[in-house]
Amino acid sequence: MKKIEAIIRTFKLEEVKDALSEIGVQGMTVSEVRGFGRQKGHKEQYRGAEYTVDFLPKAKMEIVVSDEQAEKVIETILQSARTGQIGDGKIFVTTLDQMIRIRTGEKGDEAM
Amino acid sequence: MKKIEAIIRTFKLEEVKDALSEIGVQGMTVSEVRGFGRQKGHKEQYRGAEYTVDFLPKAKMEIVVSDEQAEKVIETILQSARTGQIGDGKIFVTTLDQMIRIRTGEKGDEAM
Amino acid sequence: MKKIEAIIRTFKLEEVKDALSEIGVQGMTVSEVRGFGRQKGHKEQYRGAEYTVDFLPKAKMEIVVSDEQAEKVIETILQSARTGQIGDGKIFVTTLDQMIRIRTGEKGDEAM
Amino acid sequence: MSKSSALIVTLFLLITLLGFNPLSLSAQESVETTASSVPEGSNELTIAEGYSAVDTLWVLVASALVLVMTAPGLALFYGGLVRKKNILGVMMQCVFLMGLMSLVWFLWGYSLAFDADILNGFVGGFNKVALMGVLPYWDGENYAAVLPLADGLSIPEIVFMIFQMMFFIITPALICGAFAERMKFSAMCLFSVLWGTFVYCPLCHWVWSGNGWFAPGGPYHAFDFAGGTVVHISSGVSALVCALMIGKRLGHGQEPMPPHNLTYTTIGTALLWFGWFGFNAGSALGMTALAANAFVATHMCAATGLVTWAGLEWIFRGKPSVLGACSGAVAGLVCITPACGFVTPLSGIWLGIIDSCVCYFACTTLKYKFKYDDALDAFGIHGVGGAVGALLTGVFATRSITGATAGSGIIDGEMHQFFNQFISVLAAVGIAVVGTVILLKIVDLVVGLRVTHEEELKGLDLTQHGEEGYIFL
Amino acid sequence: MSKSSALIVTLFLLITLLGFNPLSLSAQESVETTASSVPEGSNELTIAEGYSAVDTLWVLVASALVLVMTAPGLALFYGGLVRKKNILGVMMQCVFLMGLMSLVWFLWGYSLAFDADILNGFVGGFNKVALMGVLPYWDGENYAAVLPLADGLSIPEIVFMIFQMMFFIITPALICGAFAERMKFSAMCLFSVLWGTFVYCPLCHWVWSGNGWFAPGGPYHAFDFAGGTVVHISSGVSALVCALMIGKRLGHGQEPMPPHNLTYTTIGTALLWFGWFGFNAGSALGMTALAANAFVATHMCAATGLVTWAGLEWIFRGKPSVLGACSGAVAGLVCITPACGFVTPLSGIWLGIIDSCVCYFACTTLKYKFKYDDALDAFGIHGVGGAVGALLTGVFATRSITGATAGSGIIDGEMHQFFNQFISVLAAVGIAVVGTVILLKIVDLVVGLRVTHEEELKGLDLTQHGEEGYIFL
Amino acid sequence: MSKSSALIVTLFLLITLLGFNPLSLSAQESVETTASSVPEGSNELTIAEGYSAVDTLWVLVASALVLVMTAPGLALFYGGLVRKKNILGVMMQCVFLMGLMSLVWFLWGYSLAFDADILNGFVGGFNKVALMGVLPYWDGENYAAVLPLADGLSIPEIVFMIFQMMFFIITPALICGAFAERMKFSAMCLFSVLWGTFVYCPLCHWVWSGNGWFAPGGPYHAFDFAGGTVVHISSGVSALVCALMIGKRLGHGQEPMPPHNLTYTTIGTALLWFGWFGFNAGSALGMTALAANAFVATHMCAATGLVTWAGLEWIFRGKPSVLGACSGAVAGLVCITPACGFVTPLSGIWLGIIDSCVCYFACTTLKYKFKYDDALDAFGIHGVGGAVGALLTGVFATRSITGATAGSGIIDGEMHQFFNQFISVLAAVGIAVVGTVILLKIVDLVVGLRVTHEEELKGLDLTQHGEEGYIFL
Ligand SMILES: Nc1ncnc2c1ncn2[C@@H]1O[C@H](COP(=O)(O)OP(=O)(O)O)[C@@H](O)[C@H]1O
Ligand SMILES: Nc1ncnc2c1ncn2[C@@H]1O[C@H](COP(=O)(O)OP(=O)(O)O)[C@@H](O)[C@H]1O
Ligand SMILES: Nc1ncnc2c1ncn2[C@@H]1O[C@H](COP(=O)(O)OP(=O)(O)O)[C@@H](O)[C@H]1O
Repeated sequence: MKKIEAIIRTFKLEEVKDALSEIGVQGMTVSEVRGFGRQKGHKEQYRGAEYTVDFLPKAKMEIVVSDEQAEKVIETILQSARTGQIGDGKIFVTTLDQMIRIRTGEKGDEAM
Repeated sequence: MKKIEAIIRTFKLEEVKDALSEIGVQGMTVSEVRGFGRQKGHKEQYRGAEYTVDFLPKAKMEIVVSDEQAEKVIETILQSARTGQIGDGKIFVTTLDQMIRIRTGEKGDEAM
Repeated sequence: MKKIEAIIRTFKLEEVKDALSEIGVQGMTVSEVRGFGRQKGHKEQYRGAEYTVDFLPKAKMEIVVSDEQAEKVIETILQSARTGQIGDGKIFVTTLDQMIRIRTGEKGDEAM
Repeated sequence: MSKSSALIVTLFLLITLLGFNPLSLSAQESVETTASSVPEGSNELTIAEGYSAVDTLWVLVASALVLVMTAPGLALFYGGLVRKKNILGVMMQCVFLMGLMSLVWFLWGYSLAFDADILNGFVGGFNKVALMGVLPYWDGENYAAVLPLADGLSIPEIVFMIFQMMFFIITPALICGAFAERMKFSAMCLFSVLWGTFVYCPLCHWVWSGNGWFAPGGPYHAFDFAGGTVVHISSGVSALVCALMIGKRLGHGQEPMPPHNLTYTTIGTALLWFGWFGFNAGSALGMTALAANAFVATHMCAATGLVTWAGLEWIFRGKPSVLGACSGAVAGLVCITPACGFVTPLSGIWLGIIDSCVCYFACTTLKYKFKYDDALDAFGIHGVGGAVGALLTGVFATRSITGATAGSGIIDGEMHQFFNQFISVLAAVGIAVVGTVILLKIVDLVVGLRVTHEEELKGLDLTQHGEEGYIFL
Repeated sequence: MSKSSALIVTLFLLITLLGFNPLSLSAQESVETTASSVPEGSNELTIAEGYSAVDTLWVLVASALVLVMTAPGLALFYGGLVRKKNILGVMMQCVFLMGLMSLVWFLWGYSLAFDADILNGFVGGFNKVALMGVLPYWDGENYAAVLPLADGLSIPEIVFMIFQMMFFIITPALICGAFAERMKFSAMCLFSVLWGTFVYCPLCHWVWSGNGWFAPGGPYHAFDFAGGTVVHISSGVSALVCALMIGKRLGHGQEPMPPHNLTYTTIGTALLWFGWFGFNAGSALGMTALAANAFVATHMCAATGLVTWAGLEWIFRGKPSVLGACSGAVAGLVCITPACGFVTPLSGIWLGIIDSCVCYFACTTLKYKFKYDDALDAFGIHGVGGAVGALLTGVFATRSITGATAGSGIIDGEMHQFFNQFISVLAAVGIAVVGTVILLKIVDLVVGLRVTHEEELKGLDLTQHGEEGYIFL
Repeated sequence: MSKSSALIVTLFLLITLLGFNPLSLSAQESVETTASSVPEGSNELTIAEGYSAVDTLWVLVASALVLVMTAPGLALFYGGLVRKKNILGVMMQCVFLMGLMSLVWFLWGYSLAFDADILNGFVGGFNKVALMGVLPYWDGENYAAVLPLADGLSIPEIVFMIFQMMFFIITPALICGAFAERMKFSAMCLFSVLWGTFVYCPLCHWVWSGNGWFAPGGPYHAFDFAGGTVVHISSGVSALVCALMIGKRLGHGQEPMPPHNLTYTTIGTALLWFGWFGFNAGSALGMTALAANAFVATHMCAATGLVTWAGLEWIFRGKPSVLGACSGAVAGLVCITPACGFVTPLSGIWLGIIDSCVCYFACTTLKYKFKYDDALDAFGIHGVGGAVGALLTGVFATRSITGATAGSGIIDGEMHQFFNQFISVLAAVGIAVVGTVILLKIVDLVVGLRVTHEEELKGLDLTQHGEEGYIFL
């Protein structure tokens, strides 16, 4: 099993989710994060105080899939989350030791 | 060391935390996430616009434990987080390379 | 590649970010979490109801770096995030299978 | 939910049937006056002599202020104190009651409260149902549209009616603090309508109708300037009964249930304070010297209540809290409510100190001793504060305000007023307890009082209203 | 943005040049009076006989209340309904219009609306530009400072002017609900100034100036007590035109766009309600019996609208929602606006029921059928509600309020008033549609209507104003 | 914290001892009148002739409005500007001062400000301590309860007193903007009491008491209609002193400290605006033509200030911001405060433009040049705006408002008024600087000014009050 973490633009969330749903991904977990990267942030001004906001709002998706599915899921994210401009985000892949469905106690691919 | 990530129902958080405390878990980190899964979300209506909210609020716990403790921790979570209904959540387990306590610089199991 | 997760005090965030920037870290992702640990929380009172708030606000940083950089990054975090008092937080290190830059599809260290 | 649907349909039918005669909408004497030669008449809405524009203006402004107390005032005050998942549930209770209770008052509540005695003065009659005789009408004889003046007052009766309506709205809204986070919305609606009808209206009749039992003309003339008994004791005591009968929130006493947004509670407090000027000084029903005194006394008691409560926390718990300050201010406002037309502002300061101490004790010690879950301290502040206020009115009422013969309190050397105050408190407690117990039983039978276990966990926002309060992701 | 800068500079120049003659700031007859021997004159700002302090007080209080409607009222009501990233965009629209429209009204709007006819009565003239003749002046002959009284009223003209100014502020702010989350801020500003000038002022002149086409002295005397046509139909219909011409929000119909903060919407509703007392009862322009009736009718219609909408949801969708209750209350308030000075509070209840049903249908069915993106239902509530209200005024207006000869509605057996109401609705719709289409075209040419694709995705807060609404991390 | 406890205890004792004589609560002549045969007397609270209900109504409404300025107005305005961890800290300052300053004013502040001169007119005397002679009393001779009228006014003195009390509350609350996010709560309390006593009361006495140095009867009659010097210069300049003496916030200039909730700031601005109508027009102390003029001038200056500030941002920084619009509106309101009873609304527009430019410069350039941490720009807006307003009053004051002999400004060709204005500004700056420096030293010695390093990092909410503002998880 692989855990795929994708940091994406917040407004791409729905699109990516739908794309993943279409290829059969049945579960994912999303959280609100702030990203710092090449995309050098925007300027905010508050009564003359100008801040460069380095941390930009991003959405983080965590999707656990079987090893076989992983490639396809990554491909799908790459396509649906891309705008081509700096700040599109990253995908991180890790190997999972185990996954368990709390409701049933099922383990591994069955728990997905 | 294992990192145990559990996506659980928000209102189970206190219960799970207490159960873990009891078996001696001394630290954990929690965040607010939104989950998409089999539990097909609820309907919200705003002036005739009906949305199926796919992303449901969940709590994500991250607990790092020694390899030996892992099984017990998972067991405890399974028991205390379960309601038996769709949407109870998942547990993911990964192997950690290293854990360090910032305050002291202690590493590994000592840092726990 | 290593993924370094650091749970730190929220008010240390800017400092740690600046310190990491200085040693050349170009990207990171931050989220708001709540931590439970040795630092036994503070007391809040609401009309006579006294709660010990076990979950304290912490910031979680996720930084993916190449294997070589990892040590230095950890060192930097340890220094810049430390106050010496209980509750400074933890660093977790995991090995990443893969990292991809969504914008370009670049993989591995190039994606950083 | 089909039960609930049925309920609402019934309610609607009831409302519709009871009060509405579409014909009565037309000018009542229109038959005669559509004759070809329209006689010269006044071309505007006229009103009898004795009408005072400035008094009317004050009472209308005061009415608007009292509405502000329910929402946004109470909606924010209570809303901030619950957990995030129930914020809309609480706000909806306040807002929906603004609609529902207005209709009830218009259709029968006002009549029951202020029409002439029936049942030996237990309650008012039905002559003013659907505001008959209160609304503007066409006087065919004088060819003029006429707005009736309130009996013995300088303001139109319609204005007196709407001022009192605002009290009728906020009183059941106050009770919501006790059963917050767990009562069914349908049950809340039904209960409020019944409670308004069978508890509030009689009590209001006793205290404020011309010769009610506790009115100037009655046997036990009690001083209740703006509703210490009618509004606060009644709601506070009923709140306690609700808390006991509905039971504790799931997890109460085991998991923390801190206020999710104290900034709302703070803003709500400030708006309650603002609105309370209308509540108390408006109860003079005119811009008199008495109104001015009530205004100042109200402010001083709130101020002192605030400082006292925060001060007690500072001494006994090491830190003054925002919630403490807010609670103290509201407690002070509650306490001065019956008193503000009978005591000086200086006494207002004493009331604030005494009441804040008592309510502080009720909310921080009593509640935990007796282990009831009065979620937002509706009893601890309104019930206790109202009673303290009613009794202290019997202590601090003074000839300096009430004038020569109107009676005064212990500080002026008289005891009998205190006695009357005591009786009126007992009566208010009595009807509140008995009425609430019976009505809750009925509501429980008809729609059930409490949401399911699962609904309570998910929160009222989603389960009762299908909405979320904040969507920040 | 240089285009925008240019725009703002131009606007400033325009404003400055048009109205400002610094000399006119000095006391006009100052030359004579600086003579060495200052004659004995009044030492305060005087006012002609006929001045009523209580009427003036009421209209000033009402003006403040109407300002509250725009912000915080509408700012919260609308602000809560958009997505988090556009909250400041919406609030800025409301707040900035408080400044901008005030200046326009002061400089030329009031004159165009209330000066004597030009263009055959299409609009008012230029004699009151920069409030000439309205502001206080120095009367050298009588050695007195004088504040002019409004023609035929008991209040200073300056007070009438500022009350009307508040209407001029809120009307374009209401339109913002339609193009929320996607219009350029500069375009919004330019459009509002033009719309105020070329749509609002003429319409206001027709309905409310002495002998406008729909005024008591005009050919089709329509009843519009507080702005059913002038404020609500005009803004609501223009809103629909905006929604159609500017197009849908990106992702509309595909992704959910739930309100990000219904607690704000709820508070906003309560504050709108509060302010509406000033809007409607203030339109009596004095503390008369009519004002009292309008106050009560307004409250009853809001209350009924609220219960009805929530009731419809309860029946048809299983749950009453907070947003439904709020929508119903606002719909009721809109509907009673033209009617409140002509119908009884009992009719107000009927209006509330009928209007809530119609608006409910418009917002939950019509909109989805015709697939326009009236983001916050500015048309569904204000356009539809305003029209329903204007027409029902022709049904429920009664001699019991209007007095002997002022005409009344169908329930009193007369038909011609209904006809006049109908004509006035048509006229309002007409000028709103034609005016808005033309003005949007112009604005599109000058600054462009819509933010870029990318800006819309990032949100108006960051891209139009460089700020974030909430920074909670 | 034991130090703090001691403080609060002391405060309490002080308050209690100073003003409270329980006996004085009873009707003063009660001994005689409890005689068996109660003579026929008035049975209500009477008031001398000259009483005007409408003036009283206006001043009471205005008092309520001014209270709204402190909370929720300022509480939201300031609260939104700090970081999340200090939101309750700021709100508590506003709310607690509502209680604390009310007591101080009641007990000795009013007397010091408005009693007859002592110390050569430096401050008022002690004859009105605990409102002796101001509260309602029992007139044994005439067997009547009497409410005293204010000297030379048509309103009860108690009403004048409470209107002024609201100013006494908001002025120290304004200062809190400078030391936000770092001052100890106990220090803030102590400082406010002292500052109110030793800075505000004397200054108020100079400007507003019958023949104070800057009052009509005094040597340098300065025009300050509603508190340009007394409220804004005094608080703004003291704020600057506080900012300098307490030092910068940790991390100031290094890490971003953006406003955590600009929606609150926006709502707060709107409520400040609303309340300011009471502040300014209420200062006419009656519903006169002057009040009407003040109301309109206030609105126009706020509107212009808003547009100007946002316009400047648009030109110089590419985007108009919500915070800019809000800052401009408040700056305009500050500036018109002293002027609104002496200038026309047209001049109000000029004041708005000029002041917004100056304050914009002060907040965006000056502050960064001199590197003081006036956290929320209490000095930049209130200090600078107040001074600009006071001076411009000397320019734009006109005979068209003030009438024949009352003096006017440069535009009317007179110079001496401008000179008086200048002197009054100097005096206000003088007492504010000297007073604040001394009092801060004292407070520093007694309880210490600043929270610890660690507490500042954790935030005032948790460390000073043991609460959190938002619990959204
Ligand atoms: N080394 C990293 N570790 C963790 N997160 C990263 C890292 N680099 C980038 N990110 C995340 O990816 C987001 C996008 O990265 P950025 O460099 O701005 O653009 P791009 O990926 O298009 O080059 C960042 O906002 C941050 O959240
Ligand atoms: N493949 C997955 N990857 C990541 N998170 C998942 C995955 N599947 C489920 N989840 C998380 O687990 C939660 C519960 O899953 P769900 O399928 O609804 O119920 P159950 O686990 O009882 O079958 C989801 O809301 C989501 O947060
Ligand atoms: N076993 C653990 N698993 C996950 N997170 C942990 C664990 N132990 C501690 N943490 C996180 O680290 C934070 C600091 O830990 P704590 O024990 O309070 O202090 P310290 O690290 O100084 O000993 C906690 O608030 C929590 O977020």
